[in-house]
Amino acid sequence: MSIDLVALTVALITVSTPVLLAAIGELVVEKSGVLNLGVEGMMITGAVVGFVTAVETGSPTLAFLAGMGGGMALSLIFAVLTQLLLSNQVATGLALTLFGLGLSALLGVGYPGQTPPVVTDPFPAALAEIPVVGPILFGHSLVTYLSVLLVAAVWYVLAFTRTGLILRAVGESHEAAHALGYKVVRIRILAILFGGACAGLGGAFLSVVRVQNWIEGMTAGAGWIALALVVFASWKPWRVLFGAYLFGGIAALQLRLQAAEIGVPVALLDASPYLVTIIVLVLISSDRSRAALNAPAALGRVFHASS
Amino acid sequence: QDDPFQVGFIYVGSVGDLGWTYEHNQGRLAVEEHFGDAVETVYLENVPEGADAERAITQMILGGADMVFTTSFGYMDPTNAVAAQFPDVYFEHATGYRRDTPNVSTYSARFYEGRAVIGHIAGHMTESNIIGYIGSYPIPEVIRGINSAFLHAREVNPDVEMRVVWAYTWFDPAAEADAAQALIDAGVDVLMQHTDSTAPQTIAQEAGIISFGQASDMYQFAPAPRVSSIIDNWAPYYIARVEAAMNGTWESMDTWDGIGPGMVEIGEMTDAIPEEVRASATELMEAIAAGEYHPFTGPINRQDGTAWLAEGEVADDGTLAGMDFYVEGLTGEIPN
Amino acid sequence: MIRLEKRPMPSRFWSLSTPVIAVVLTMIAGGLMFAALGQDPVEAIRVIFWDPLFHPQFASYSRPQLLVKAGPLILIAIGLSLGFRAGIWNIGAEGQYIIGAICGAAFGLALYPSENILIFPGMVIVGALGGWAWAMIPGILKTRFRTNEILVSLLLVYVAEAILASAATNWLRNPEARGFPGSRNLARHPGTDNPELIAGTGMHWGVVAAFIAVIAAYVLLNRHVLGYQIKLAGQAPRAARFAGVEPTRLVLLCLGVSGALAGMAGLFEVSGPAGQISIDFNSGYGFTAIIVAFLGRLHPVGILLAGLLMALTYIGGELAQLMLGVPAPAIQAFQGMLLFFLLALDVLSNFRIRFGTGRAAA
Amino acid sequence: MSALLEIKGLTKAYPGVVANDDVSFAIQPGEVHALLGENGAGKSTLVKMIYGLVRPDAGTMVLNGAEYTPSEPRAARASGVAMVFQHFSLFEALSVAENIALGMENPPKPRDLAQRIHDVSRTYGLPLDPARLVGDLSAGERQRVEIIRCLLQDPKLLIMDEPTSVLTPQEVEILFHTLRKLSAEGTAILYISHKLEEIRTLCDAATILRLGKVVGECTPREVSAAQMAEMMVGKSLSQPARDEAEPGEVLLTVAGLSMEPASPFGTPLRHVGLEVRAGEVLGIGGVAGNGQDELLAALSGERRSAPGAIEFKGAPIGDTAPEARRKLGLLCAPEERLGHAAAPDMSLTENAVLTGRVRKGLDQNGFVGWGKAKGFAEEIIARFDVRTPGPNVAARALSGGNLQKYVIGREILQDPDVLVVNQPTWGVDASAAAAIRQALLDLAQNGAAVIVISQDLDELLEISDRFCALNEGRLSAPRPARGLSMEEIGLMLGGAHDMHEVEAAQ
Ligand SMILES: Nc1ncnc2c1ncn2[C@@H]1O[C@H](COP(=O)(O)OP(=O)(O)OP(=O)(O)O)[C@@H](O)[C@H]1O
Ligand SMILES: Nc1ncnc2c1ncn2[C@@H]1O[C@H](COP(=O)(O)OP(=O)(O)OP(=O)(O)O)[C@@H](O)[C@H]1O
Ligand SMILES: [Mg+2]
Ligand SMILES: [Mg+2]
Repeated sequence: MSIDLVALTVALITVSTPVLLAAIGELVVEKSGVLNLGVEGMMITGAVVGFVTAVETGSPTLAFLAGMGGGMALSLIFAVLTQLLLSNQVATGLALTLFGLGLSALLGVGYPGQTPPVVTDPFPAALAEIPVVGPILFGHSLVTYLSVLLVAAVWYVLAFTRTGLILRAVGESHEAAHALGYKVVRIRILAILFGGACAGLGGAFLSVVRVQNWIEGMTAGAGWIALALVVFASWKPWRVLFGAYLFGGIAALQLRLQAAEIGVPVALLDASPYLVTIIVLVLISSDRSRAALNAPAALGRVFHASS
Repeated sequence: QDDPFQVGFIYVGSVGDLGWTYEHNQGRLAVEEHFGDAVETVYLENVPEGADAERAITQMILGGADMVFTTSFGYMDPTNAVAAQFPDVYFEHATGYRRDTPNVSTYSARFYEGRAVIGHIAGHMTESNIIGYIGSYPIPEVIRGINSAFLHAREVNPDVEMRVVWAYTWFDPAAEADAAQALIDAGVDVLMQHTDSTAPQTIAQEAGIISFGQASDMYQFAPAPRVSSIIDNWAPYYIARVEAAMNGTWESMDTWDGIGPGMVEIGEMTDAIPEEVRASATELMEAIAAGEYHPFTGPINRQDGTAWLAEGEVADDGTLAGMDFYVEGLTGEIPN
Repeated sequence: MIRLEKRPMPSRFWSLSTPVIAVVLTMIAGGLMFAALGQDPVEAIRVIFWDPLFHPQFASYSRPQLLVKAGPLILIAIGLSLGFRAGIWNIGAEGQYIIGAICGAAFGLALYPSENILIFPGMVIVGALGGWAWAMIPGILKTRFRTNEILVSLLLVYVAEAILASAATNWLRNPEARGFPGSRNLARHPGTDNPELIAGTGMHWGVVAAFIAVIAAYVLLNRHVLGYQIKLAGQAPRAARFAGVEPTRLVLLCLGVSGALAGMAGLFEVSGPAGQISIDFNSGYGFTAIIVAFLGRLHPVGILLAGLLMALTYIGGELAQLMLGVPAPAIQAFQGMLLFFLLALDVLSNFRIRFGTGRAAA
Repeated sequence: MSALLEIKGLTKAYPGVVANDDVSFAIQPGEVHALLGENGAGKSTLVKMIYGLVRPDAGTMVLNGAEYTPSEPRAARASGVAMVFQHFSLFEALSVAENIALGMENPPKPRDLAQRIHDVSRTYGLPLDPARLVGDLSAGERQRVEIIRCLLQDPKLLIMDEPTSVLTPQEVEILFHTLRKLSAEGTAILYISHKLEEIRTLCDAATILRLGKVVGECTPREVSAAQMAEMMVGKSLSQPARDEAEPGEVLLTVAGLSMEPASPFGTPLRHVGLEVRAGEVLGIGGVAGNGQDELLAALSGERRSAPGAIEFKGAPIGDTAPEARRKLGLLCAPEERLGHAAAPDMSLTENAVLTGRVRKGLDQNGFVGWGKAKGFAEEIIARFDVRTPGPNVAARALSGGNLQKYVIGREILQDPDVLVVNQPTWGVDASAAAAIRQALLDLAQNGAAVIVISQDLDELLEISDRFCALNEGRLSAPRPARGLSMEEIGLMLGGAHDMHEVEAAQ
């Protein structure tokens, strides 16, 4: 039995969207020099807040906005702790994940099994009927298109605009940026909030569109994958897209290999997305000069303006 | 008689999972309702099966529990270990087989009986002649279910094939949704699952195919895609066992109940199923419940073509409990 | 306006008192949360922090359990802290813990049913080697190809989980278990068991190892050249190279030690409290240990205390679920709050707070 | 003529120090105004207040007749004040154009900006490629980036904090040419430098600070450098001296040493060869970023080379580790005090162990004897007059000069056979610098070989026996230091590579 490549492509895009959203947000955060390991916590909070809003209001738009708000609210805790109170970013991020998992479960009591409103796709169904390109290009939810647009926007802003330049400068050397009069802490807080909003939107997409249900712990490690993708992509937006689709693609492919009863050891297949990611990463990072150049030099370092 | 009889439950998941733990918690609530003030219940959710279980059970007993239901296979050794230390407390361990001390009982449900019924429906309903099955882990319980569903689908539809995807999780909505989508893309038009979340239902709904509820009724997806379900109903057993413990008739035993005693239920069959299929399925269900028919009745060959059960021979519980092979006609391989 | 002013030296007073203040603040904030959930806040706080230690019914059982729960956390966190101090980020201890347990258990099971007293020590060694080897993967990739160790060690957790599932359902499965998943019970077989050493204390070999690790790390960091080099490499990598520290060796050493300790912790768990390899054998110790390491400020004694504090909130949290019906997620959120306060107040030991006339800016 | 900027009673206190105490003076339009003072006198603090980075505790400023209270650098730039920092405020991973855009309020479109960079660099003779990464530039080129960043904004007042410490004499010429041109166009320049001769040739007026207070004003052309130095320090300084001696046996030989840089922004070493003898001081001059750090790393053992590329007393040591070299008697003191020669957050005692472990026997079987280490630290503090409360203080709590004395003292007290120092007196005030130079000379006097890598040519001429220059990773042949003229040295340093820029400037 063969594998339907069109269906595989459609599936991998859907599978990858939540992770892609979270990863592109985290990329911006890291570009500003901040390492937020709390992506999982922000995603799951976005998932629950988005789902609850969807059920209560019946409006997917409000649900996505609320999901973003939920992620942002959580990221604000991180921002205050790391930027104003100068706490350790690694530990704070991990604590954020722990807190987010607990909080989301509390907020979501009574919602598992509720049915959210159906999110209509932006393109008419007729377009999606076109062979091959139809399903791949026109068969997705609005947020999926948004995620790709967001990658393009982040790429454009980082590469071509002054805002992006300042953001990169802050992530490169906070002392120099401060000396030039840029508000390092303020810029970083905004970046962290943006990252929170993206993670929250990713979570809301997961609960409202992809699974259409709220269940405790439903992000199941997606936030960690998002973090991994940013490093994997060596902080380049389009590579995040590539990485997310590669990862999602392998995950979708391995299930299809099983369904097609192609005799590959399943236990190995189960681990394949992780193994392939590691292998690609090794290939990328052994290319010496480049990777080092791209990592924000101030990543994870605490900034305190003394003067 | 001032102190109420305290019954504790140890859950592997959260009570809101709408699957395995949810149904056990329904059983707990039924106990509360049935006994009123005479019984008090407590529970611990999300108890990991590793090192934490023993402590959770012990603390429950120190807190006053007179009887403890440990509701996951992984609690087998901790349950027996704690039971040895508290001979006066009654222990009920779900899906296990070890009863080291006289105060431990084990219980499980013959889900394969239910799987036979939904397999029967599935065989009738499929038009593509491909049925999809989402497996959690390749363990006897799951393999038994696959075999049972397949045999009864084949019985009514000789052209039927079954595709199995192993999700390697009991509960991960996103992964289950992906598995469902993969099966649908492979041409499946009837979906069964042996994982606990409702995510596959959602995917089935979108694809316009039919599916079956698992562990709990998942009735919110009726009438389609969920056309029926296989429900774990622990309430009658829990009530009976608590009753026995309270009036001193409790004994260590192994219970493996199926449709007959009501431990396994078939959820309402919706109108999406044709009248006559509903009738034949009900007939099958009743035959099983009455003990007139065993889902594993020969002749059945193993996958490799060797004979397993001769004509009219019925599988013994020992073989069923440890089932680690597919029956003839299944084309996949059990992962190792 | 409030400003922070860096202290020339970290304040001893605040280093010691902030944890206490943080716990108090957590009690207040957590109490509010419990009140919002309809619980009696004072009672909930008492059950979490007091009862595991002093409740007449529970304490005699819970107190030793504190050690059982804290043991692996401390053992892993000590290993991680060495790397963290040197700026080497192993966040895949969970994977090393799993692989250590699998390797050690496999060794013990291969010799089953022998009861030779050398088997258990052998398992400990093989477990440590397993964790070490698993940690060497990110180590070698980092030193050879400059691959980011955070990422590789993290991804390998998922690979280890896949291996665990296959071990539990297949090649380490108990042949007498009628096809059920899970290995033989190591804890119930003389020769492979990691018993409670003194009845009623919770003290098993893993806890002993944790204490030894604390002392060894303390000596290493305060007295030994290696510890000095580890600190140096973390604080001033260039100075470390100047002093003669080889970064490659340090990366392999730190990852290796943390992997070996995590693997050992896995082995002690699988042969003791957990008893067997099962599909869900791991329960997050490897990740929680990262938090413990930072809460303890990467200091061995701090880690000891932080491990015990974490264990207390786990056990107290269970009691709160049992006795008051506080939902499990509330406990998780509560732990998160505790961490936030501990981390937030850390600022006091390194900075002076100035309430300002706006005298200085920027 | 009304003043461009008038400063009245500016005061700024930090915990424990009053960095600026009631400072008043005025700068006229088109004037090149020098700000003089020892390290820590408060010069940087003062200009940071003018640039809006630090807010004064008291005092006022008047710019062009209007009250001037910049709350942030942006406001200062909007008022026509621009600044080139002492420690560069550049981003290595960004391009020249991006770095410049970051320092401007409303930068034009990238293409226009590139054009303007091109134009300005033409006009002022400061060639620069807008597309290059700053990390790839030499220190002189980096400074050009900062200067062009300022010039693009047509500043009325340009502040320069120690701009020449990283430049070759030729580059200094180019810079002065640029500054004079600016001044002629009416831009005032506030110029901070420790190099008094430069100030005499360039500046129209000078204000001298000591301990945060204005202690004098002068017209630099009319006073001698020695007079200005005395005003700064408040006392007269002695010249380091030593007896003449014949050099002894060869202790260290480097031959054909080539090495790729460790970082993408480093400089490769190319066929470096040298030889030092007992009792001799070899001076290596050169502009920062021409391979000094790499040479020191190769000698200290931080980077390894072919075994035979470096020989110590005849034995190949090119591939041995730093500790082994120390054991033999080859010691080094790198340029960067905090983070390289010493760990900032470690105490002086701990920092004593950093290099002193082997030769001072500070450990036994791998266990550090902290008592011994403390004793060693105390010895350094006492012998080298390190001003600090005690050996338990963190290295970063010491002032630059004191830490430098500690670092050099730590190596000298280990009785090296060969000592290599990089920038021994960088940013160190005059009296401390004199003490350090004297200590190096004494060491040579006692039979050790000393290699001094420095950008301070006066220093090198003062203490070296032989001099060679490092340029783009190549080392020139050594020449006897006595009798070398500044012009000759300039040519040795710049080599041919900077000549076209000199031409362009003329
Ligand atoms: N942020 C700060 N916090 C505390 N003290 C400071 C700070 N900045 C400067 N100082 C102190 O203020 C005094 C003046 O420092 P400043 O940097 O202005 O000196 P300087 O004249 O520029 O010295 P140099 O020649 O070394 O550049 C010094 O004693 C310094 O230690
Ligand atoms: N950013 C800062 N924050 C806090 N304290 C500082 C800061 N900068 C300097 N200091 C303190 O000011 C004092 C002087 O530091 P600095 O390096 O400016 O000395 P200096 O006056 O230049 O000394 P030297 O002449 O020896 O180089 C030191 O005690 C240092 O700790
Ligand atoms: Mg100074
Ligand atoms: Mg200065």
